[in-house]
Amino acid sequence: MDATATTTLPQGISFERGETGEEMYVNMGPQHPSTHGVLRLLLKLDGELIKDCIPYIGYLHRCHEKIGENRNYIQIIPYTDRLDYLASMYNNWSYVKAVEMLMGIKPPERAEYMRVILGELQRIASHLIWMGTFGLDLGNFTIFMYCFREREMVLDLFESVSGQRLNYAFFRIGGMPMDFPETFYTDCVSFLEWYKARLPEYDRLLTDNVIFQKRAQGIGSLSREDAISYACSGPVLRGSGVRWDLRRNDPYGIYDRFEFKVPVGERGDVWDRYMVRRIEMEESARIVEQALAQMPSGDIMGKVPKTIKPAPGQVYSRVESPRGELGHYIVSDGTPNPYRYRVRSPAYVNLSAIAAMLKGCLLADCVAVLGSIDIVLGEIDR
Amino acid sequence: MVPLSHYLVLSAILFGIGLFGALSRRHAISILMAIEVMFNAVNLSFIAFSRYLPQSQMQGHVFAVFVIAVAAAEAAIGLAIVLGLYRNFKTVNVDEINLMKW
Amino acid sequence: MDFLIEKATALGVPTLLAQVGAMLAVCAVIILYISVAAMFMIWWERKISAHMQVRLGPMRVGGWHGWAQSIADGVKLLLKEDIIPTQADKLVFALAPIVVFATALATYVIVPFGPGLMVKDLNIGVLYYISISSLTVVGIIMAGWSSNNKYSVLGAMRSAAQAVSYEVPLVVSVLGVIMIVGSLNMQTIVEHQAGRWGPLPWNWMIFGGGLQVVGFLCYFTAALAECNRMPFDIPEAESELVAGFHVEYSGIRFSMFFLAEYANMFVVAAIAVTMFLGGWRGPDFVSPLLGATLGPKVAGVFWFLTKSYFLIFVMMWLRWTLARLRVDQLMHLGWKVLLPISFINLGATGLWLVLKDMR
Amino acid sequence: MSVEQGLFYFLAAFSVALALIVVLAQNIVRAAVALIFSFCGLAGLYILLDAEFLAAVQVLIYVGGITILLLFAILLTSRIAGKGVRVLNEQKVVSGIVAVVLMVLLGLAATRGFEAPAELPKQPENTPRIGTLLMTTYALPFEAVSILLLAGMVGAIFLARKEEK
Repeated sequence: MDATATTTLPQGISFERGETGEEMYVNMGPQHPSTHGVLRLLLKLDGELIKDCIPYIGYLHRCHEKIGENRNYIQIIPYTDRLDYLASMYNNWSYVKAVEMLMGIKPPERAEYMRVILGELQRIASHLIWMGTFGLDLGNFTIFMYCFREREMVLDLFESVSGQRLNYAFFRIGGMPMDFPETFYTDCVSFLEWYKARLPEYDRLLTDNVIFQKRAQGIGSLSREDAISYACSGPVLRGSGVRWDLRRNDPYGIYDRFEFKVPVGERGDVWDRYMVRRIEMEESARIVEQALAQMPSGDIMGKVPKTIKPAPGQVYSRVESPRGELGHYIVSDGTPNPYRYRVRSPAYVNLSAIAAMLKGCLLADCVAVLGSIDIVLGEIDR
Repeated sequence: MVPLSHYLVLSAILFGIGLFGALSRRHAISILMAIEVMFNAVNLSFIAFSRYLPQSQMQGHVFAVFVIAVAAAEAAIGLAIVLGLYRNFKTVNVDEINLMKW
Repeated sequence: MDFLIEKATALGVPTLLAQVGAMLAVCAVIILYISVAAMFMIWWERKISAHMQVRLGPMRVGGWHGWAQSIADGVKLLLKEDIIPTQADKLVFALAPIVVFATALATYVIVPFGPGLMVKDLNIGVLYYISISSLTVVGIIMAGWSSNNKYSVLGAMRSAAQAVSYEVPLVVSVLGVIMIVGSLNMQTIVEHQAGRWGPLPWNWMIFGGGLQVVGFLCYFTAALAECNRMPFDIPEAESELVAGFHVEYSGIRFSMFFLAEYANMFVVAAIAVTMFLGGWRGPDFVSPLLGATLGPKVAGVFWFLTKSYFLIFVMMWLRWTLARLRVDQLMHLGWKVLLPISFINLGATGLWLVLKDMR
Repeated sequence: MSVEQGLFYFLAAFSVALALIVVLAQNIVRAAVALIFSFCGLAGLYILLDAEFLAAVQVLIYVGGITILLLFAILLTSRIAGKGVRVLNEQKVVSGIVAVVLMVLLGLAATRGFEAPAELPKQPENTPRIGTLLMTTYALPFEAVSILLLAGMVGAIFLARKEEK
């Protein structure tokens, strides 16, 4: 009947045993409403205070990279959808860009604009889910339903384009498979109008709420130096005050043609990460508007050989996904299958900093910190 | 009407039980609980006297209130001591705690 | 209840039998009321939350707006297997929901539904409520510990800390009213709020009766914490502790916790109405229709329930708008904000009473 | 046997049985739970003695306060005794004899020593009377108790606080 007996730790893993003997070991997950999937955190608690934390991953491991080595270059595209299933467009994009770089293909301009529009809409959808679930983690259920309402609209747009709502597999090596439908432009504009009017509503419900502010401010801090040495990227890095956005610092595609702000935080706490994403939600809408206005006509598919057989070589391509730097590393040996295929998933790298963020937090903060990292287990476990 | 002596006998039984527990339990918190039982036994006789003796005019109730207040203070301090013991000795069994100074 | 006993003895029923019979009858009525009202409140909460969240909520069971959804859920919970974990302390595990439900039931004794309509008009009414409501936490700790689950234990410890710290501002904020009225009796408190206050037709405690607005707000906040409602639902925070102390419960035992939670909500609102919002007082519009004996009672019950359910609506509204506090923030709010404010309120009320006497 | 007598014997048996569980139970949490119900039984007895104010205070302070504190401390210092752990020390025989002797003596004193009055004296209403007594006759003890509580609070905080490292 010893409710606080120590958990037997797996072999090779050991917490330094505390002196007080009052610690309690809690497994948070893999089945837990706030771990956003099948993440397991082994927490050492002193009362409610978190003394140490070890994240365990691998419950969703699917041998993604090994499968990739046994498929040809085109067949991999649908698999990449399943990496970060909340932002599938970016997985497509990063992978397709890697193969294009490997083969020296340049997609036509219209295809690039389509990619930017779809990508930024995807960023909006992904951040909406994040905002909803983050509110849910901190106990606000209503924001979750509001965010899902807007996300559904984005998914409707995607459905009208690709026929799919979650795993699109819509990007092709060298361009896009088909053009936007006629209705897309008006639908997209009216969605953006509706969406921009909703953002102040979210602010009233969440951002301006004193309880929410108190819960988010000053916890889970990650210093600038730590964020860089943990190789964090995306909003986690920017929240710690590093102005690093691949769209700005390594402008791929046509990102140098758009005007947008790169928000950064100051203290690197949960609140800063929240505000970074909150502002990005506006900026993405601005980018989509600019792209819609500038959109040229023309081809959407470049010149691509019938069989995709890149010359031997290696390439690393990266895009700024909603979670950070999403990279694909491909080694080609001249056959139709990649010799080595590897994914650098931003959530995995960002998650590795959780122990540093959680030191000295309370159990309730653990949920907030985890939410602020914005993990997707499909990407972490691959 | 229940006679006064029945209440007093009940009080005596409870006091005896509490005394036995306080003297012979090993767990420090158990001892505190036994002491609480004794407090309650005393309170019961206070209130019974107060009810049955015509000259009392509820003075026994006031004593019971004081006993409850003292019991609250005793419990708080006792439990703080138990926590301190646990922190230093890793046990709360009083017969294992036999050092004068740690 | 006394009324029932009198009627029965007048009809020639032996006293003992009349007493036991009246007790059983009143118990049955209260249990029936709690079950029906709690089910109604659950359905209501689901509809309110749904409409706040651009949803519709239950729409199918029973036809009109899914009114029978809670009944269906209740039947389902009754028929479900009652799972007791093998590592649980079975006796304590089985007793815990009974303790929680019984205390929720016991607090209904002093709820004044209308003029003369209460189970027992105790002299120590308010104190009785405060002491009985402190029992709930015992059941919660029993549940949390006996489940032998770390989340349950954490939930139980949070709950204990929360209940102990919020009981103090709750009691102190109510003391202002008790000082003004000079009695702990619920009906006396309602009687004291009769009459008018200046242009307003209400002499309620939060208006002219005692200007207890601060006390009311303190009470309401502390009461939200007492019945584990948002933003103070950290003992059962679903995103942190899954469900807190009742993680391991299922079937009818779970439904007892659930009913008790809603029953507690109603009692808290009812006490707030009685103490601060004039109890069952309101314009008597049914007496011309029903006569002078039945009319005031019906009107009283109507106004009492209207006010109580309005407060419950506010509680639901808050739940679906606010985020959850953290444990340390909760303690901070209880000890460093609510308690000083309620003490100041108490002192100010005392001063006011003294000055009024001097005049 | 009237209702009152029946209730008295029932509550008395209930309290004594639970008090026995408190001192004999293997499992300390069960002992604490038994203590809670024992206190509730005693509160019922107080009501039989027309002390409803004290009954409410009993439930409020003992059940809602002290035993919650006890349970809290048990959960904090657990390594709760499992099955087969010795809960009584080697003084148990001696202390048992002492307790029984004391019980018998007190019982004899109670049954022989006091003449039960033929009928119950009238009692003033509970709450105002206690309040008046506390503020007049017993004002000094009242203040002393409040200082004791303050000192107890400070002491408890000091003792339970962890030393800063």
